[in-house]
Amino acid sequence: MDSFLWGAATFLLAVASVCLYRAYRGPTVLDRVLAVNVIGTKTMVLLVLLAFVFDRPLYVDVALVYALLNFVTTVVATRYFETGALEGDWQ
Amino acid sequence: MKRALVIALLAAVAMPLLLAAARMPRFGSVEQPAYTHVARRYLERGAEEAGAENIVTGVILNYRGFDTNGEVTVIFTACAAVAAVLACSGEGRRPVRAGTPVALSPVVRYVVRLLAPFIALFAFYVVVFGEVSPGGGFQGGTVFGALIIVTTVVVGRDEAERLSPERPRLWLQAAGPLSFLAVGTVGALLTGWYLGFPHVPRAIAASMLMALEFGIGVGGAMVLAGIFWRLGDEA
Amino acid sequence: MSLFEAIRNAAAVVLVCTGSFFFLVGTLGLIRFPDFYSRTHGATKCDTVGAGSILLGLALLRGLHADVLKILAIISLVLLTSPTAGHALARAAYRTGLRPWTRLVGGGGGDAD
Amino acid sequence: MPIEMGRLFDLGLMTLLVLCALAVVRTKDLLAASIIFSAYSLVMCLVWDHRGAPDVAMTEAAVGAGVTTVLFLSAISKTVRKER
Amino acid sequence: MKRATNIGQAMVLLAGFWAVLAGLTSPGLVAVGLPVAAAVAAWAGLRLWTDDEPPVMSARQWLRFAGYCVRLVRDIVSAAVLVAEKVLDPRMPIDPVLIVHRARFGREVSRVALANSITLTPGTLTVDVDGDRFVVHCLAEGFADDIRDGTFERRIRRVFEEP
Repeated sequence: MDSFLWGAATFLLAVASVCLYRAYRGPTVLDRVLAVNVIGTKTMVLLVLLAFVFDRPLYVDVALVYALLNFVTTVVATRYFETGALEGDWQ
Repeated sequence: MKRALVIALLAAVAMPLLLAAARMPRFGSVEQPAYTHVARRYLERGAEEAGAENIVTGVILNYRGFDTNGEVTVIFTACAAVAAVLACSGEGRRPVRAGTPVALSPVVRYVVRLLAPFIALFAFYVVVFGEVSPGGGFQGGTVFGALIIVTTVVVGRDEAERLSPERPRLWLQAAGPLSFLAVGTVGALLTGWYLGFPHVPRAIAASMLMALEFGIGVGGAMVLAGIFWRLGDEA
Repeated sequence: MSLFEAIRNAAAVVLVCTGSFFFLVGTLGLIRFPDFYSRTHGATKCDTVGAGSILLGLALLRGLHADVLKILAIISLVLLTSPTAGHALARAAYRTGLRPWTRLVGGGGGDAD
Repeated sequence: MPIEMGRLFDLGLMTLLVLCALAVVRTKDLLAASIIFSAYSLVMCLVWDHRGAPDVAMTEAAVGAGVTTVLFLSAISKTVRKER
Repeated sequence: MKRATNIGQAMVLLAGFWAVLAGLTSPGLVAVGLPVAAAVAAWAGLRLWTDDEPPVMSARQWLRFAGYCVRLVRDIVSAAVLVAEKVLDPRMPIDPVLIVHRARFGREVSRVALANSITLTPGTLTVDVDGDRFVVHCLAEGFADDIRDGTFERRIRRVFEEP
């Protein structure tokens, strides 16, 4: 079972690195934020997976921090773009 | 020519470093100095000596209390520096672009208001459980700081001011160093040494650690909020 | 290994595999779709299902244990925040005038590099 | 067998970390760079967790994901966005 | 009266959250958490979850809400499958359109629920909400049918608006 979970974790890492391409290229800033948001969800799942593989239930707390703060960052960032508080046209 | 010189210089610096690295004990080897006596003592006796089950917390706040005292002062200094820099640049600053007033999405506003109390309670949990699980003052304080920031942006500055009241904010920003000072003084009164951890019984050490955790947490959160607000203030 | 355990492990494996598949699909969508709005479609839905499914599989694997509740809390958090984040992003794009890609306009639309 | 898969995971983690760092460095737009940087800190958090330092991982999660990006954004909104 | 209900519900939810976080094994931890949960609940009840804002619902509404969630999960899964079909098809058969839908609700929570449900159901994404006006991005014209004929609206009205 452990090696299956490691395999799943490695697969998620590979997928996350594909997302990174969109974060790097993404024509608009919002594409980048979206890509990083997706990577963040994967990271959160990976943190829970690691907690399982190491059999340390308390590691799940780290994932919970992520689940809360990933959302916070996205909301604050989009608010910055929305109100045009940032200089220049970001598109 | 210049490039060759640079390469030669880099090689000259890199060689001794690589040679030194080659002579170091292998990564993870038991002969490493860090593993011989210090780590063993931490692992074997940390839980009973330091007053915290989580050894990391014990090491950070107890065994290396002075170190952390300095770090906490650095954080406070950062806040002071940001305040000083932003206060100084009066004339030459470009006016902040007003931006078109875009109403906040009701969905975002609703969900943030729904989640805010849970984030607050979670921050408290992270601070309190620093002694048994990953977490502690720094982490909990940062979560709370993030809560203050999102409250400022989404719900409004008024509501955020409730989380970090105007009057005592200046003192709260210094809560980290101040709590160290207070706990250190208590330790000095009890044992004759600043902090004096090795000489106080475990129960008292545990409550001292808890006081430090809360000081660091509150201080960190207020510093983050302070930096964010100062950056966001209109010029 | 009892029959119950075998069934449980199999179910967990199926859930984790499903979740991984949806993560992959969401990422492919992120790469392949022509404009920001359709990418958000892919990312929001597939991520919610992917994360939910994997976490559910892990919770199943753990069985009756206190930290299963924590995992369930994370799942409900994802269910609440993921569509909201997607909406926030799409709204920021809409309010700042990013035009959606359509077949009529062709490749032009909002995907100007 | 589990150890082998763990190794593979480790390798992937390090590769992704380097990729993220390269992406940050190669991006000229400061705004984009600071957003990609938050992806870097996500991976860094995984590295800490994998190496058995959940405390540091949690700090990285709270600071890297939650706060630095926001502070960067608000700092950029005060200055010029393009790197010169 | 209403405030008391607000704070009471917030208290129950937050105490539950604390139990999830800290576990119920040690009474000391419960004792530490409950006063703080009460303080946070007071903040929530008085300042954040006021009026018709967050989850002030009757018991029957909570029940219907549970049923709604089950149905929503089914929709989300079918939505993900649909996106998968579109993505994996090499021809990428999408024809996105923006449509405007109007839905009049009495409570904020209904609007939010409708917006997030639209986002999570097949082929549609809420782009903007402004009063009773919902701007929806559809991957193709056909997906808007469920929204247009008000199926969602009826369900949500049943959960949050009927007593």
